[in-house]
Amino acid sequence: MPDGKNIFVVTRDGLDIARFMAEVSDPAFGAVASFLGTVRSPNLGETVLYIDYEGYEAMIKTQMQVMADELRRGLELGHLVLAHRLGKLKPGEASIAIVASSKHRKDALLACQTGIDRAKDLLPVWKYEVTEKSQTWVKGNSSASTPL
Amino acid sequence: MPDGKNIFVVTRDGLDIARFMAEVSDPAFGAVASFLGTVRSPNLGETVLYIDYEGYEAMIKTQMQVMADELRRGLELGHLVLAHRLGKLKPGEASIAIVASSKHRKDALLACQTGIDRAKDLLPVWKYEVTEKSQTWVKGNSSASTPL
Amino acid sequence: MTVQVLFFASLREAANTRELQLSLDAPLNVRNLATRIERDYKGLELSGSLCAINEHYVDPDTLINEGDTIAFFPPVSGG
Amino acid sequence: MTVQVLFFASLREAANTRELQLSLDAPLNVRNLATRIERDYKGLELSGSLCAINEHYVDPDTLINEGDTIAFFPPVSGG
Repeated sequence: MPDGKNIFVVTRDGLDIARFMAEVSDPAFGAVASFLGTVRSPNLGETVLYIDYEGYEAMIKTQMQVMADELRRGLELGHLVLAHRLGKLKPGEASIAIVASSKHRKDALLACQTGIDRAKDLLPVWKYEVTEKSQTWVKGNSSASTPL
Repeated sequence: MPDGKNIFVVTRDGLDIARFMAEVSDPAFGAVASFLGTVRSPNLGETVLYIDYEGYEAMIKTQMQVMADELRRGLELGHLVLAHRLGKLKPGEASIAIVASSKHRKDALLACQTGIDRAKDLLPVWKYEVTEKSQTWVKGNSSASTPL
Repeated sequence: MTVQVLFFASLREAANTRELQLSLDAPLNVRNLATRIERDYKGLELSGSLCAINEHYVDPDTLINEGDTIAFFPPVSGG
Repeated sequence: MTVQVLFFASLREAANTRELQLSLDAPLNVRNLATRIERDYKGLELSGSLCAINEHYVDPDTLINEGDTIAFFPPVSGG
């Protein structure tokens, strides 16, 4: 069985989910699971015009490595893609993608489930949401470290 | 919020996962999850040449409706694609796809997880596996009804 | 009554056909039908098989009705 | 010692800069540094913020070393 590879993507371009699935596909691993987070509108009853994602790019990649190491400790994974898009995204556009392959279906699915929870904890990204009525930094929530 | 739609696919052609993800994507639902099962090789130590999937096509669609109704009873889903390919598939090709959107990430992910388990129980499909050394009907396992 | 019987996978191979039309005397359940088929088609062993009537899974005690489509097949192995 | 300090999101807006170079007297921990920044940059409130040193999350008691890159930011809201 080939060694599993990690692919980390931080980009201002559209996330190409078909390419990510091709990257993790491998006859040695019979299961491929993916999770995509997309900009939702309406949100809390308001029509969203766009969300501007700000990120600390170097640290996003460092924390993606932390996430991948964590996921691989608990799960028997094949290949893994962790991707986050930054910049202005319109409703329906994908901001985050987690794509994993594994020999057994449980592992790839759990990588997506655990992965999205950890991404929301660990990746240094902040949403500035612009709706028809308001523009605000979305209140975050993270248990990554003790706040000041 | 729009009503969720179900799309059931039984085909001898390649499963177009990018199209399925586009079908379930909707600004009203911020999460999209997918599961793909692909032909694995080697399997149990033997190089697989192909798997020929036989199906009872009308019943597959009927049972996909049963699955979709079950999933929607337990989960708050947006759109749902259930797809199974039949015929001869080579290693790495996708035989089954489950793609779901939801407002909250948990629901789409659980639809994939529960969905693949139920698909393996309910969909009337049989694998004839041809390896370098042997050709056999893969032994199935289902709790769909009491056997004779 | 007349019913349609379908076989799949290894049962299709053993029956050497995918489909039969049978005339039966009611009342009859799935188990009775299986016994009759095994008597008429030597080498076709239905023990351990699953059964569906009109595309829904049924247990062996289920009664058969005029016009039903009854499928016998091995435990499924799809996905 | 010299360190680089980064701000993101609402803290970047409040600091009116993304980046500072600071000369500090060691030993100093993250909490001490935050207090000093709040004293020098009126209107920049770091209470409730998270801190990372060299791209790894740290708690407020963590000591700062020469050459560190220290980032302050609000709880993350990505995904």
